[in-house]
Amino acid sequence: MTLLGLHGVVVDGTPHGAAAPRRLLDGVDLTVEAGQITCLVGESGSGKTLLLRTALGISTARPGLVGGAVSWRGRTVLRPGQRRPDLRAGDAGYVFQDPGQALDPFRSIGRQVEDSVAVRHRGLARAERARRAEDWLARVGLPDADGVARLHPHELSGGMAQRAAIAVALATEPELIVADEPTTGLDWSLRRGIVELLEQLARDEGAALLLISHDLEVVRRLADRLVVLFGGQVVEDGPGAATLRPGPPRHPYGIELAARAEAMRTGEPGPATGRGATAPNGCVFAGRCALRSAATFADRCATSPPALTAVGDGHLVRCHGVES
Amino acid sequence: MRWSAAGVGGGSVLFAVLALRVWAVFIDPDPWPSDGAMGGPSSAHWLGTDAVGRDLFLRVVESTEAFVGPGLVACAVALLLGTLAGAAVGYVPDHPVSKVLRGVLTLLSAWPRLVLVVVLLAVFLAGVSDPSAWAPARVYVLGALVGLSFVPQVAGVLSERVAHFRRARFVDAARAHGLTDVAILGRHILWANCRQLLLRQACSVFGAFLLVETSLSYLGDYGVPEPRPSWGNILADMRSAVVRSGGIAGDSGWVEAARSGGLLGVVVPSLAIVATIAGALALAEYFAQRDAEA
Amino acid sequence: MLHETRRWLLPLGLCLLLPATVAAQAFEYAEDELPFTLNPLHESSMAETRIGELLFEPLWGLGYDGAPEPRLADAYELSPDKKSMTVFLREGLKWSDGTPITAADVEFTVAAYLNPKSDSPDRSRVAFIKKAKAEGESTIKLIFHDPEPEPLQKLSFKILPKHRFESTAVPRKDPFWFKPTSSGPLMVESQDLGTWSLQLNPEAFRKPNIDRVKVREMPDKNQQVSSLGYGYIAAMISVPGQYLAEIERNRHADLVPYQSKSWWYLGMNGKHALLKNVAVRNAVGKALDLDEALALIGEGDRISGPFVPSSKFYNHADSVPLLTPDAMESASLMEGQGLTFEDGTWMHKGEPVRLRLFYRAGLGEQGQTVALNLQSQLRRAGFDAADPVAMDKSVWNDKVFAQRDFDLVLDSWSFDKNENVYDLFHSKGAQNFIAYSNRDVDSLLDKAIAETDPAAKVAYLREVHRQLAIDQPYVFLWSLRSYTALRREVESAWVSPFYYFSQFADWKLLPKK
Amino acid sequence: MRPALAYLARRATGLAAVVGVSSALLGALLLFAPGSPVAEQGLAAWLGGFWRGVFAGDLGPSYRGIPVLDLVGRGAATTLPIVGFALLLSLTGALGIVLGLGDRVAALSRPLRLGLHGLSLVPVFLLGYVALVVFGVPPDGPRRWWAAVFILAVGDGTLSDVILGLDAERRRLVEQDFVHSMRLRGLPLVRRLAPHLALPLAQLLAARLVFLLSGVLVLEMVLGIQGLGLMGYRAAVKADFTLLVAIAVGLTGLVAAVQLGVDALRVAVDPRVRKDSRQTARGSV
Repeated sequence: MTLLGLHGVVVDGTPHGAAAPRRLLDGVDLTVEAGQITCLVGESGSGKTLLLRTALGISTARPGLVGGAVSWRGRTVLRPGQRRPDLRAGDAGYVFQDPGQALDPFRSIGRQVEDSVAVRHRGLARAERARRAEDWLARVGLPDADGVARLHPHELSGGMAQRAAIAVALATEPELIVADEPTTGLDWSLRRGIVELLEQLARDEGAALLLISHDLEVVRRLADRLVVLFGGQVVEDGPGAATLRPGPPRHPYGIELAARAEAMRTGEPGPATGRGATAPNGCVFAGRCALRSAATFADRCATSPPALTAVGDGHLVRCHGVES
Repeated sequence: MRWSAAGVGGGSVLFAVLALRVWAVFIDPDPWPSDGAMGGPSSAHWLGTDAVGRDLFLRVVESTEAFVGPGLVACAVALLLGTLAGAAVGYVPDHPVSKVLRGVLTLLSAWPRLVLVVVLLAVFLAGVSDPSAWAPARVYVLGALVGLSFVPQVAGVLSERVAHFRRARFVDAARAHGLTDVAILGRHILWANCRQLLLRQACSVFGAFLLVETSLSYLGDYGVPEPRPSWGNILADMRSAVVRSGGIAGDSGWVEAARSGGLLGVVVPSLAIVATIAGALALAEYFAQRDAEA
Repeated sequence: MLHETRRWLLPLGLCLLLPATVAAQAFEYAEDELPFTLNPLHESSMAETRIGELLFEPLWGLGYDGAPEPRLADAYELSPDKKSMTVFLREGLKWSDGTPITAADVEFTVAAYLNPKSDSPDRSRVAFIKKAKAEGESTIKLIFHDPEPEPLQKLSFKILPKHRFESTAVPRKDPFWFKPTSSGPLMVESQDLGTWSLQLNPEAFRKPNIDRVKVREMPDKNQQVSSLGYGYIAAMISVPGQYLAEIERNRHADLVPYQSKSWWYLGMNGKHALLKNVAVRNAVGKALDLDEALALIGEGDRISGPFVPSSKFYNHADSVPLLTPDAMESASLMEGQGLTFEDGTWMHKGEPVRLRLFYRAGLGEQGQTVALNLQSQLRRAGFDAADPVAMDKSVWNDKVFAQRDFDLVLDSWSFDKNENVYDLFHSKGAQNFIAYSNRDVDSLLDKAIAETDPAAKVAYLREVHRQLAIDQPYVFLWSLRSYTALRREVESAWVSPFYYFSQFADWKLLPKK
Repeated sequence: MRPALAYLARRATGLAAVVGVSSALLGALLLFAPGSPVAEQGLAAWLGGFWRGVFAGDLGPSYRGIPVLDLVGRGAATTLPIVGFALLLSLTGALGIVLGLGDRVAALSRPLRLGLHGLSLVPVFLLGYVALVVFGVPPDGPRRWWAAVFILAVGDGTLSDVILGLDAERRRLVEQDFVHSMRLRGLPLVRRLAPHLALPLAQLLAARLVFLLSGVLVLEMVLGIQGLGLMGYRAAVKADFTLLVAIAVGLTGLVAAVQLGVDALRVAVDPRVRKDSRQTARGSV
């Protein structure tokens, strides 16, 4: 069953330092199925974070959603002009990139988890709430949950803080967990643990997990479904097993990403990132496309935008090369 | 260079003030009137004349002398000392000099600025034998004092900014390239990243100085002394005009007040004060925007 | 949040905009500056004189006809040689605390004024009494230094309650200054920082119709005028010329002449290298068009000497003319003193003649206007006249009176009926801060003080007037026609010269319309 | 709690030093004023006498005859409520405008804000003059009191400054991830964010206090309110240096005390300071 649906989402916003609003997301379709793990990949500035923040009503982009709609269990919850979706508190839990920012610096960890517990269980006795909060802290793998509960965020290390933040997000027992690059701010040694924790908790709770990540290694292992975003558009969308493998039929950006991930694993230098003029009316990837210079359809890349085209079972690619 | 409404508005107001200041240079500072006192507006006297018979319009123009130069002195003092102190405190917070500076700044910031100004001028006036000989210098002293009272504010925002950049990666890189601390601080932190911030502070100091100057001149004892004009003391001179022409207690004196020039003598300097302060603050806002964008 | 905002904005706005509904049961009047002391022994300003008139009684006070009327005194006997008199007090007089007023109080008061340790500025007013001796409960004998043909009007100093003081040396900080015991129509109710509140003195023998009075400090004349217009105050003590028209137009207030025998002057420092010279002083006087200056601040009468034109001491002879501007004469006087005129400026020993002009801040807007005008006139005449500087009285006392660090001063003097100018122009005078010294004037003033024959005294003082007009230690400016303003609710109000409130007991205050 | 106390004690010492040094500096300044008590007695003797006098409750008489300390006390009783209420009014107004109109009624709030900023730019002395002449504010009573509070709360840029400061603080806050997290969990934002707003607000108001104390001087002169500002100004005009110094030191002490209050609030609110006294977060320069 589709939990969260984004239908042709168009978002305008004014990036830092820009004078006028600009189109940041241009007709993005994305669905998250209940209980599944969906991964969203794409480079910085591709709009991954903005997409989910807009959908959940915590984006600061203005004017924000100008086209399309967001649905929750098939019900439209967010329309253009609306800031906050009609979601119930705790429907979605969000794990932020920087754990240092995600926790209220003035409130003890225990209290913050208790706040989340109280979202689903109103009228719970204080002691019981505190006990459940400690349970959560233990479940996210924090040793000495009792002691940690009394600490304030500034007293935790990055890894501990991220675990605490996960506890805060999950203690509301959400149906959807959005994890926005939850490992970026952490040491390499801690990353795997956090992702595994998220996966495990999501499976245990039967919640859907939407993981936004750079880390193709992780993504490929986890993803039931994988969506690639570039320049504010979905360029590839498919089952985790089929997507992001070397070789066509693939989106050239997907190929580039895959090659880089492979290079990273083997320690060889990856492919150079091309830089070229983007065509205003053409394909968003045209400026960097490796395929384009060799292909016969290249003139179309600069003049007309490609559409998402099915290349396999539930596998969509946005490329003129695939169309032809 | 991109101009916002605040930038254009503020900039043009301040430009107009500067133009008036230049004009004031060419006005014969001869305050000795020959026309009647409290005359209404005429082609010879656009705003009429005051109680001693001086042309109000020329006085309004000449008043720019009372705050443009001294206001710039205030800005210079605030920025110079504020930058030095702020850069030191922000860049080498643990140096003994910085500790002393922090103490001095805390001290300065605890002093209500008008009280500081009044105390200093009271001592100054009690000490000199020929107070009128010092009259032109007094406004500049006032400017320096107001500037001094803004040093903690400038130093505060600047030290925060410098401290932020001190830890930035490009500073390490610059140091690795063999650049000296002075060069890093001067070129890469202060010039490259604090310029707009300082310009913003300069604008607000200028606005604040005008406020202090006109307030004190209105009260009379420590501001711009007569017969030198200031928008504040013109208002003080003309304030009775409204009462005088029956503008109180519901009598229909407003028309008469306007005709006799009294009302214009009150309204024009008032508007000039508000517009100039607004201009300075709008420009400050503009620099704040540019600072945020950078 | 918006609604909450509105909830407090509305009453606040209404508070500001609603017309005043304060019922003025009390008679409130405004002074430029509050009395600093209520002790008559130390009074030195007109504000203190005025409030003193409400709180204390003299032996003889000012009657409606201007003649002395008995207050605490009931009757008197003057000895044949006029060198002593016996005063009989009224029966049953009491201080506001219920203590009887006795001859001992009068004896004490005279001793306190004369005690140098009391440091009374009015010591010279009482100095004609050698001794006061109580002869019983209500009989007192006054012994004079010289024969006194008309002693009654000199007995207008206020009597103090002996039982409040420990000795005749009364320091300024004696708490009596703010907690006095009164004999007048009113007594002090309370003191706030900007006001003195007075209430009916139950023991007063002159019972006032108005039983509450409030004195309010308002340094700004604008505020006084508008407060009078809005009815916040019932009286504004003195109305500068530029506001006369406004009050005249006002339906709720009237102008009443208030004569205080005061005149303005431009004093010149007798220690100044040039101004000590009569010719230079005359040249300064001749350089000025005083009518032009006077016209800027209102109506008044020009004077040629140290008295108001209505004074009997004023010398109206043709030989004592008013100053008229005469640039030629002024210039030739200056040249006669070896000064040279270069580039429009008088030079003395190669330096421009710089004159610093100070004026007392208490003169207000009028003072500023005149000072600026005189500066401009002096500049036109070639003097390097500095920008005029306003000085508060306390700074003035130090700089002008004590240090004599000035060239020109602009100020005014006010006098009671006695018009004693001895202190101003006698070389030993206490107020002779301009260091004026003229042996002829000294001897004339000495004679005038000692003279028992009123006609002869007039003659002496008229001669003083003539001498001063020639010598010009001051440029005598004018006596302003001065007015006070009263709300129409105030009835039967006779504003007495100088003291203002001499007959306050008869004043009435109707409810405001 | 001990690091917190140590922190407060350190701040208190620093602020006491500020007051002490201020009095010494003022004294040194008065050396140049002929006729001042310092010029007569010498700095050390005068300073000793001054502080002895302050602690003994007797600094001698003022130019008005009333003892200096009595005058300062009564002036403070007049001025401080006005300043306090002005700050409160400014804050209430700003809270109403920023939080109440925030983003929701942007169209309405824009002209309202522009108007308020415009009004706020008018100097206090002009507002006082208009109140006196146009609105006929009486020389006494609650109407004058409220007029003074209102003028002070608005004029000299106070309201503008508080609105802008509060707005910046609000905007900085609502972009924080932990606030997003609260929002997703449906927590009561106002209650949870109050401590976060309280500290910067207190800092803003404390900084504004210095301006307000300048504004109140002018306002008291214009409206004839017998408070510290008017007295200080008169003391300067009348060369009553003891009173002038007493008022100046008193005001410095007030600013220092308010600063201490802000520090205490910081300790109460911010665990980073409470739990570790070495970390002073954003120190108040």
